[in-house]
Amino acid sequence: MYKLITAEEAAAMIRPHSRVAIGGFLAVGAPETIIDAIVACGTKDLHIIVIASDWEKRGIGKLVVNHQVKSAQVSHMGTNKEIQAQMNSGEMAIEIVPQGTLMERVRAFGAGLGGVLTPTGLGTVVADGKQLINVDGKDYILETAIPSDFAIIRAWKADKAGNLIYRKTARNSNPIMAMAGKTTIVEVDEIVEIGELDPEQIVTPGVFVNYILLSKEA
Amino acid sequence: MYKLITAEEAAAMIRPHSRVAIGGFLAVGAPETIIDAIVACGTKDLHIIVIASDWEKRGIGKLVVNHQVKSAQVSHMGTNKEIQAQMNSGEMAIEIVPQGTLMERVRAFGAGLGGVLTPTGLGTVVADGKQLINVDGKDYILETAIPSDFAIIRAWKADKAGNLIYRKTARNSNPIMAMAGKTTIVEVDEIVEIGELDPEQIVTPGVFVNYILLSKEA
Amino acid sequence: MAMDKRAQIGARIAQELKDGDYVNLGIGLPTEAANHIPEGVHVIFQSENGMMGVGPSPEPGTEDKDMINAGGGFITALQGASFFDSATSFAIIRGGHLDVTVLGALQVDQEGNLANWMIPGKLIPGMGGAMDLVTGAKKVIVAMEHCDKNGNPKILKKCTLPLTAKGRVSLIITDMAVLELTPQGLVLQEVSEGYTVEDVIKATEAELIIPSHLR
Amino acid sequence: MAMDKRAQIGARIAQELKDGDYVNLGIGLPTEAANHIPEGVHVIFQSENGMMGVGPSPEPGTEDKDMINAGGGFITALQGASFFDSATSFAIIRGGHLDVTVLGALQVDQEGNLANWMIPGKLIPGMGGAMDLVTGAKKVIVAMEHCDKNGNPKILKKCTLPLTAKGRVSLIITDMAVLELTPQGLVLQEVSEGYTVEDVIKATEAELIIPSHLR
Repeated sequence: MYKLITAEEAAAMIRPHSRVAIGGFLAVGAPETIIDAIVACGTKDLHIIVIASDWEKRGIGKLVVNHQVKSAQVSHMGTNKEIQAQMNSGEMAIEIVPQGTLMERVRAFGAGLGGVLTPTGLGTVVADGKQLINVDGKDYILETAIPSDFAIIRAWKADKAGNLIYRKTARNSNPIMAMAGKTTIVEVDEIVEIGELDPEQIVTPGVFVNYILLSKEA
Repeated sequence: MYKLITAEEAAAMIRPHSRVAIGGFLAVGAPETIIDAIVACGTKDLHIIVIASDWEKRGIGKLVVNHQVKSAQVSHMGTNKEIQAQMNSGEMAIEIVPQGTLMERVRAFGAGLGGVLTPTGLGTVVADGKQLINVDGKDYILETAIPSDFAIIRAWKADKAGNLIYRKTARNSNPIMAMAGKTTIVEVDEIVEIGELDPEQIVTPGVFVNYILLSKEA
Repeated sequence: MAMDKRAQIGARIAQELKDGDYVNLGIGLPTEAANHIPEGVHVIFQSENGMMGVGPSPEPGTEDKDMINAGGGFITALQGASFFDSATSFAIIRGGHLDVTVLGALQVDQEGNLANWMIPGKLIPGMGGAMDLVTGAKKVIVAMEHCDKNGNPKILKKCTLPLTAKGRVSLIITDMAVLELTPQGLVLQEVSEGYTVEDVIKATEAELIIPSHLR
Repeated sequence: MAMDKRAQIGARIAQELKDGDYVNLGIGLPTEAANHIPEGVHVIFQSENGMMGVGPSPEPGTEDKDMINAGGGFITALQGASFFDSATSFAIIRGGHLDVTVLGALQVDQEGNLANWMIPGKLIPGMGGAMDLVTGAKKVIVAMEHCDKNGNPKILKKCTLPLTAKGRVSLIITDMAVLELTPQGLVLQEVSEGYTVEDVIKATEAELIIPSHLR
């Protein structure tokens, strides 16, 4: 069962060199309140796992601008010049991962799998140095699970059993990241009574959730 | 977009040696109307992919009793003496697959993956003859995707865009099997107008659905 | 097994379950634990076909055809329940998100190996979800009668039946005793009323470590 | 690119989309196709962040902060839309459930290879979902200006930039021409008004097969 905490308490759990999977897509569905608290903490040398690097002033871009990120696994950085600059200067180590592969590698960790075989990236630099495995006559790249210490995600509503629902395209990577944290911290707009969420409608069951805090954006 | 068909038309598509993934768990959520039509057709030499062998008179047990199944990938047969008898006599070839591994292998096929690495079955007969792969110091079994020609599944409601929702524990393997058929045929209790299902609530988007028919059980 | 023995084992399992734990109870004897959860302890039960928040059996006549547990028995849903597909259900199990799984056994051994899914040449029901549960749950408890119906030990030096998983069992609860798997070996932690340490040793093939509080 | 050229390419892409198709349009030029779907043809658009049934841009002032497409632009949902997580979205894409994907290109070659995600030493935005889309969609259409802004060919014998995927492009639609990848090679299928076959050949590095109807 989850515990209710503050954003400051959440940020304090995350330590230098923590591996942090962060939900959101181009900052939509990003846990901005938690990110702001991590920025306020100033914790450095983070490894982040994100779909996109967002913008300088929104989403995980704020962590990059504040020089708190040492390395990242990310699929798209086109909206954030600061992350490209830090990559080019060698300040940040970046592994660029195709978006679908990233989602499967994160899901694999959350689901206790060691990895998946995907055709995505065959014949490209993404395959460099990776094992190819042939199944039924087709080649696949062995892509290993991406471990994370923390998942910080954003949901719309939680009930008091920790069950989560999301809002529209703000769902994106959040349910996948939620599965993958050894510790999963969720920022929500609202916490409702048990029974207010239809059991059929729940996207992330409370079993994946360790901590919940209220968004300052809500 | 899906087409509306009859159970007889669905059954006629399935040919000898077809590989058929069938939804349901102990016959709850099983597409009984389609199964009955396949029994009426008498099509033989089927390969089926199912969580459990159900009962002699319910679910896929009916196909087994009617000697239409040549081989199966299944995780549990404890409720069906006929399938055990046909396995022991050599009439049916059975691959017993741990339930979680079965779900991942079926999902992998639906998701275009060649397979997954799982720790389940390590040190047991399930690992026999399979490749072991070490990731970050842990061993995993390479389990390959299970291909299927058809998925036949049961949902509660479809809308006219082919989006599906399920009812309670009748959901079980159905959304996973739905992803995995080259052709996916869905038996539903009810088809509702577009807009009647909340876009947030949809479990299987219509993109996975090729044919829909109305259940005779509804 | 006599009802009082079942209740005794169920009550002992229940002591292992902490407030807020997510728990999967195997078919048969393990489900007895649900009847013995202490007042004030809230445990959330999973059914691996795709549900969290399983409630008690329905009153006769109120069964819902779409509400069954992994054993095929009718169930109800508690407030706060959720439904999900079987792949998600096993992601919960395999991914280490489940606090406790309790299963029956044909055999268990002093290395924490478990055999509970087939007897070659006799019965091959399949492992269902058992291999994933034993591989993935944070704590694996075996609950069973101490000996088989012929009085032969089921707690062995080494399992002879095909394994369900290797080295994953952490606790064994039987009608005679509670035994814990430790890095040093299998430790006899408790002896049930009516039995002596010597009774347990005699009914067990595995080598037992007897701690000072039982000597 | 001039608006009329964009519209022309968009209209030509739209001709490739059939009633009932599930389609993913890449950022930029490909989105132009959505404005040219013929009356009576119902195409369902995916946004790979996790939505099927994308509708037109919202009226100014009615934007919903939680409704964006893969390019970050505000969108609306049509009746029959569905939301799902990004892993499901890419299961749709990689699993071959998407009928058509339309993407821009930096380079494309006569073997159906596509390069559209990085220029070494210059710009490395990342491939986002492009590699999965090109690998998984049933039909991959490249939509772009025939030449780069310096007038150099983008349709090459062999791509020189890092690839997005190998041998997966089936159709190339540009302001000058429509070209089809076939087992025999790259076939020039259509030449746009105002251009000759020779113009296209001159603007293309790849070897072109010129079918009889264009000779």
